[in-house]
Amino acid sequence: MDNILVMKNITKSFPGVTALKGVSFNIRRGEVHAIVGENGAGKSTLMKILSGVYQPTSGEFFLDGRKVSFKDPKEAQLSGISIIHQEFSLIPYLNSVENIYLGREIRKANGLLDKKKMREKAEETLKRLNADFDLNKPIAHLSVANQQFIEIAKAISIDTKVLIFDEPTASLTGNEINNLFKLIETLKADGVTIIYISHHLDEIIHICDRLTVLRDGEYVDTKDVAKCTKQEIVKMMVGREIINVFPERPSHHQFRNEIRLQVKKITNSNVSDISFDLKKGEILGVAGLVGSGRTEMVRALVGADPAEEKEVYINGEKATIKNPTDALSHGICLIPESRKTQGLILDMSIKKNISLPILNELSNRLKIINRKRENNIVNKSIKDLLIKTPSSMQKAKNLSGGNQQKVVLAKWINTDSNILIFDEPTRGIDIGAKEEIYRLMRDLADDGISIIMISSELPEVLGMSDRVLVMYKGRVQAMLDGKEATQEKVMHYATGGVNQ
Amino acid sequence: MNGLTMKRNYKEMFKTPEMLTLIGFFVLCIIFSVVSEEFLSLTNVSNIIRQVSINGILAVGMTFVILTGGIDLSVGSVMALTGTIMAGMMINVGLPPFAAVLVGIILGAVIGYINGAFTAYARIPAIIVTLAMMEIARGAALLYTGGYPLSGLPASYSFIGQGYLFGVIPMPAVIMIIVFVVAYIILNHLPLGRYIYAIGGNEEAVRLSGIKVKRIKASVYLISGITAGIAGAIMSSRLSSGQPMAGEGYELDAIAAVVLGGTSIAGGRGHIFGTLLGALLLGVLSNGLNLLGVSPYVQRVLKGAIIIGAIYYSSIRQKD
Amino acid sequence: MNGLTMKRNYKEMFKTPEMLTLIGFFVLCIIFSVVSEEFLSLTNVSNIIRQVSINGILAVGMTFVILTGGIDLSVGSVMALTGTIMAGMMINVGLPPFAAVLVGIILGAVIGYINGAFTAYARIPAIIVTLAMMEIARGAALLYTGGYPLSGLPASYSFIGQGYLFGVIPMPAVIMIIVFVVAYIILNHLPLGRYIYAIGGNEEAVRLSGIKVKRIKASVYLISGITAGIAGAIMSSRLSSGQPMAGEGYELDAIAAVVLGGTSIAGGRGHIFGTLLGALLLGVLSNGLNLLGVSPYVQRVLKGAIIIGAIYYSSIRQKD
Amino acid sequence: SNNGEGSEDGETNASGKQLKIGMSFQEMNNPYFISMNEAFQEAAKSVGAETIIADAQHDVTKQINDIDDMIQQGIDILIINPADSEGAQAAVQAAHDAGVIVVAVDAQAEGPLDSFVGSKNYDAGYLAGQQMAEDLGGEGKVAILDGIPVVPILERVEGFKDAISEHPGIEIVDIQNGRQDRAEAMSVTENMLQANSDLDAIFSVNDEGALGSLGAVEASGKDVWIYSVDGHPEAVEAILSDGPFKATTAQFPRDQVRVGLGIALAKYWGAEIVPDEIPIDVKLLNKENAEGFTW
Ligand SMILES: Nc1ncnc2c1ncn2[C@@H]1O[C@H](COP(=O)(O)OP(=O)(O)OP(=O)(O)O)[C@@H](O)[C@H]1O
Ligand SMILES: Nc1ncnc2c1ncn2[C@@H]1O[C@H](COP(=O)(O)OP(=O)(O)OP(=O)(O)O)[C@@H](O)[C@H]1O
Ligand SMILES: [Mg+2]
Ligand SMILES: [Mg+2]
Repeated sequence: MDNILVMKNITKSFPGVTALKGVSFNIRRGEVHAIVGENGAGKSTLMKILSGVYQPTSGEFFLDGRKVSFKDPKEAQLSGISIIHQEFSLIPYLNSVENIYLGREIRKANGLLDKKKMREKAEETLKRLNADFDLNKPIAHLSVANQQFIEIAKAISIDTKVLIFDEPTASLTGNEINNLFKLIETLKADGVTIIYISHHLDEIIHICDRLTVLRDGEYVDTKDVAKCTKQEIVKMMVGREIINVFPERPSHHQFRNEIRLQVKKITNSNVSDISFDLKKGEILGVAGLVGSGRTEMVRALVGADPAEEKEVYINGEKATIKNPTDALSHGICLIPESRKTQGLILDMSIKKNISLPILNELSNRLKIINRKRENNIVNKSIKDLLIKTPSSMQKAKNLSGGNQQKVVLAKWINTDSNILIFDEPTRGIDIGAKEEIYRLMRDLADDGISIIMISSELPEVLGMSDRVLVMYKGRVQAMLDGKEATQEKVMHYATGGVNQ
Repeated sequence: MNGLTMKRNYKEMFKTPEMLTLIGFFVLCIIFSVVSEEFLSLTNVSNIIRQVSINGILAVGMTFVILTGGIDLSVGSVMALTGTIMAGMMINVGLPPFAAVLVGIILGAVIGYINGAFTAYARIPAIIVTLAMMEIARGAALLYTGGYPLSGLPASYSFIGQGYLFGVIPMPAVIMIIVFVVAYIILNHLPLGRYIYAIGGNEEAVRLSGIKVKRIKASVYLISGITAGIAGAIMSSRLSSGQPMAGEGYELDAIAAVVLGGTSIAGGRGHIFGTLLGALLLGVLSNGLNLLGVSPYVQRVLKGAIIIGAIYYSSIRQKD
Repeated sequence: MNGLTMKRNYKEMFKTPEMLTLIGFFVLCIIFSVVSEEFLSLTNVSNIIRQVSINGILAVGMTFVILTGGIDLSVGSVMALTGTIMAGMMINVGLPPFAAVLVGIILGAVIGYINGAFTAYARIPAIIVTLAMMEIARGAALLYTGGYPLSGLPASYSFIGQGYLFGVIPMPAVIMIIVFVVAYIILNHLPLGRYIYAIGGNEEAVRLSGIKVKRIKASVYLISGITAGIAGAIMSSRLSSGQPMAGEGYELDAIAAVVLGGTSIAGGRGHIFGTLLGALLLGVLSNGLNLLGVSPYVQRVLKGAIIIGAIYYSSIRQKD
Repeated sequence: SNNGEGSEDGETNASGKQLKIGMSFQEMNNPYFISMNEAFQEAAKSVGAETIIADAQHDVTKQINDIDDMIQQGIDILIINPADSEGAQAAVQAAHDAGVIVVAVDAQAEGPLDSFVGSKNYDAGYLAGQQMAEDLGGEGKVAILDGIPVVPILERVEGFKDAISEHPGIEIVDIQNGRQDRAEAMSVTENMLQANSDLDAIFSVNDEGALGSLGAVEASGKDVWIYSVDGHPEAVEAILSDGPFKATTAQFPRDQVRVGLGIALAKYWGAEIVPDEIPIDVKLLNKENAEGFTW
């Protein structure tokens, strides 16, 4: 077989953690190769080594039969390996063109930047991706999906032999994912080898030729995708069978008719005239395409962003919510979509992150924090949510993405709120952990907590929701009953369709 | 395994910036006590602590501000203004020292709160707000006194700045230690302290946690105003007068103490006792160089070089 | 749709911080020209530009540094040191003015590079490195001159600081404009400029793009050292002497100009012509207050209040 | 303290406008310069002139800028108290070129000055040194608390050293810089007392520094005597209180301005010949004669 990449005994240690332990396997020329594994299995770390971000502690790898070692990402790029990182690496205040050509600027003969040429070439590249947006805007003002396109454009605008995608679909929905798949097909046809990391096994089955499983930093196996079922893959990853990720919905709803939250006419620059209600013990799924304003709606609801108009009633009583503090005092809390920029204080320990919103409750009359109670609550959360960490004193930034997400969940669940709003709660989370999070949400609902769950994963919305609210262009397009909702129906409304 | 972790923690403790400042501090002390016989005498040690106290107290407020990712350039001027107002309250208004000091500290708090309000609520960069306040407070002190130092303070007032507790511990040092202990409790045992660290780490995450970020951001400047007021009391008592031009450049010394003490200038990380160490290190440095009779010009060069050297050395150690 | 975008851009342009400083600048100019008849006279305008030039030039280097998220507190001292060295080269060594200025600017570049190396390679916070360098350079200037100003410069040398181009445009202003144009080209038309903005936006991402971040970070301090050297030349020529104590506090004026000009103190955003505006605004402010005969103490208060006011006003406008 | 109100019948210049006099101070944060300003305002008022003042805050560049702005306002006379002799040259030149009469007070300035009025600073140091030597009985260890290196200060130190050199029994054991600042001087003196346990006396280049030293000496409980230059009200008070502060050589800031302004006016009225330099006497103040002295 013609192997483009050969890895031999790659080991990588960080202070206190060995992320990779003697990993060896091969990538064939021209294939789409998936890497799967639980959160913290070492996928991203391995990719960072291949792309020159990290150097391995020991071990070696060969590109086209030649032993290589990259001291920085540029060297890797020049040798033909590019990566689209799991965490975006864009410059917020530069525009799209400037980001795409960062470090590879095209110059005129006189040495000055050739802005026109770069712009034209960037437009060309983005056309290949079927992406269309204002190239002059600083990318901080673009939606997450569009930022993702810039990342991809950046990588494919270089001639590359191996292109690594580290969870590219985590912030994409429907159409955009299809565009991405088409792009991957084209790249493959052009002879580019692709390494693809994702927690979405359907995607992997759809586009990958082979897959490699990592578990706890160790190599488990490499298989032809065609020759294995989803069940088998899950078992290799998690080490156990997962039959049904979504917990049973209760057949009869014990709190059916108690309305807990009524929202009327939320309007601001991103959303208009949003009204709905939420029952006690209900899980309300919110579906919609990227940019449909789901995040904006809930941010306006909890007062994280201003609203021009808004009426909120809790248990029938009018509530004034001007900021997240008010929301919390009314028992509403928003678990934000971006764990790094909105959820965590990366330099703080897991413990201090989890206890942050409840410090007042953990303090005595003199306002002194009761350390013992704090430890108890935190340790319980770590245990309940199976957060994988050497200790509660570990800094949040040293956790894998999935475990960071669990810390974020723990942080807000402990506030004892009646209304929990989850914005993309399982983004980037492995299937085992997802199952736990779904279980947790269902248990909370069964205890009478009301839940709003925004998700870009339709199966998740369909599998969990009692009702589904579909948004389109900042408005409520439809409210569907959970049992009647189907993939087709939701997509119909999400793309602007009206009553069938 | 547990023993190993212990050992590792123990080893890592020696790599924290505070610990390195501590080592630097002891190294300096050893050098100075070898080359100068007076250095370790009781009177000199109490000398050093007294000299350090004003900068130490200002640096406490500065630590709060820097932990949130801010900066307060107005502390020197605010100290001068509060000091002259205190003197004025005693001399012209006839308030008793205690009341006059209170008025001055309240004034410091108000000015600090104004800094904080513009920074937190109006979102103007702290460096600009406090730079402007530095000019305003200095101008106000000069206007209030007409440029003259205000002298003729009651004799009893000199106790704060010149007196001794139990006959040996200089009062400024006592006050400084109280300020540090209070700061320690706030930062390490109260929710407020956690919030301050957290805001320096990720403000948006704290806001979404339902915490009133702006109020806390404003409060750190208020705290810095209070410490400037306390320093103003000590200063006016030490100089037996309200000096409108006192404290020029003190903001930079306070920042140096905080950063030498290992607090990240970007906020979110640091320790209040690191700041104490930083202030002591700076104090020992200038005392020692004075004792050795080093020329003032050479002192400036050495002081700068030693600060860079100390931090450079500590940064190398941390990387190992 | 396109028309709409255009319109929005046009409206948004008026909300950029630079634009607001521009408005503030014109408002001040109008007020001063109404209340003082001398204000808009040709000689006074050339006066203002000359007065602004040293701060403007320092602020150019400071803009580079701040765009990367750094800070350079040493510019005032470095200006004094390079100015005294230039004077020394002419007086004691007998170098011709051109060569002496070159020596001084190279010295500025070297000092700047040292700042940059400690900041970028040794990862010591810029505020500490440059604070220490501020002391070192000041001490070195005092040592070199023995504390006395160095006088006896060749008459031809006065052209740089006191001469006029075409008999009307003050030379310092000409030099300042050249410096701004060069800075504009670097920042907007060379990759280096891109990288400087990018580093201020997301340093890690720039590193991942394979750009030598450390080298670029070091280079901005080098640039700031060069501008300090240029300012040193103008200063020594204006003062007909090398003044070891010149430039105290100038770092803060330079920072004020940069931030008033709309550059984010956190880096990544800003424009060099905003800095020019910021410097002009500060210059007009102090010239106008002088012309109005405002008392020096009140001037300090007003200056601070107007700076805060201007930025506050601009921040409100931006929020609309 | 800005535009002094000129009376109707006040002094007017050739074009019939009211006489304008500018005074640029090196600093205005100390009673010495404030009393100078008071004398200046009174004197200018008595001739019905408009006044403009500026505070250079020790920065010569700012002083040049301030003076440029005064020239814009059309001053006829400039009284300059230079922050630095050399550095002020451009300002003196610019004023001169604009036809302004320029007189320096308190410290010399380079350039085409019409006159200079200043204290006999060498004498000030010398007199203080003499008194110290006398009080010590010609024997002891003494220290100098130096200041900002400008000519008047350097002259005081020189005068002091010359006086001491006439007494071989007295040894100068330490020279430190208190930057003429009270707080700085206090810390420096504390260290000085520490380093020299057998110190007998300190000479400070100005009273502001001496008052800082006084605090340190009193706190240490040591018997160290202080000598200085200036005649600051607090120094006078300290000398009379019979503490460690023994003597200071007083300057006469008001008279310097009065004489300086007088010369400038003479020039303005057409005098061709005026003295280039007018030294103003200084006077030693000790316990016997300090009573009642004020600037
Ligand atoms: N810079 C670092 N310092 C310390 N530990 C690290 C660092 N980066 C990664 N780790 C640890 O290495 C392990 C592997 O992390 P990695 O990011 O490769 O996981 P992953 O398989 O990509 O997980 P996910 O699916 O959550 O993205 C984790 O335990 C993580 O905590
Ligand atoms: N920082 C920003 N500046 C300007 N517009 C923004 C910004 N963030 C989002 N928007 C706009 O707000 C709208 C909704 O944004 P967003 O993409 O977050 O919606 P969403 O439905 O929550 O999608 P997702 O959560 O999947 O990203 C879009 O039109 C988007 O362009
Ligand atoms: Mg990963
Ligand atoms: Mg969203």
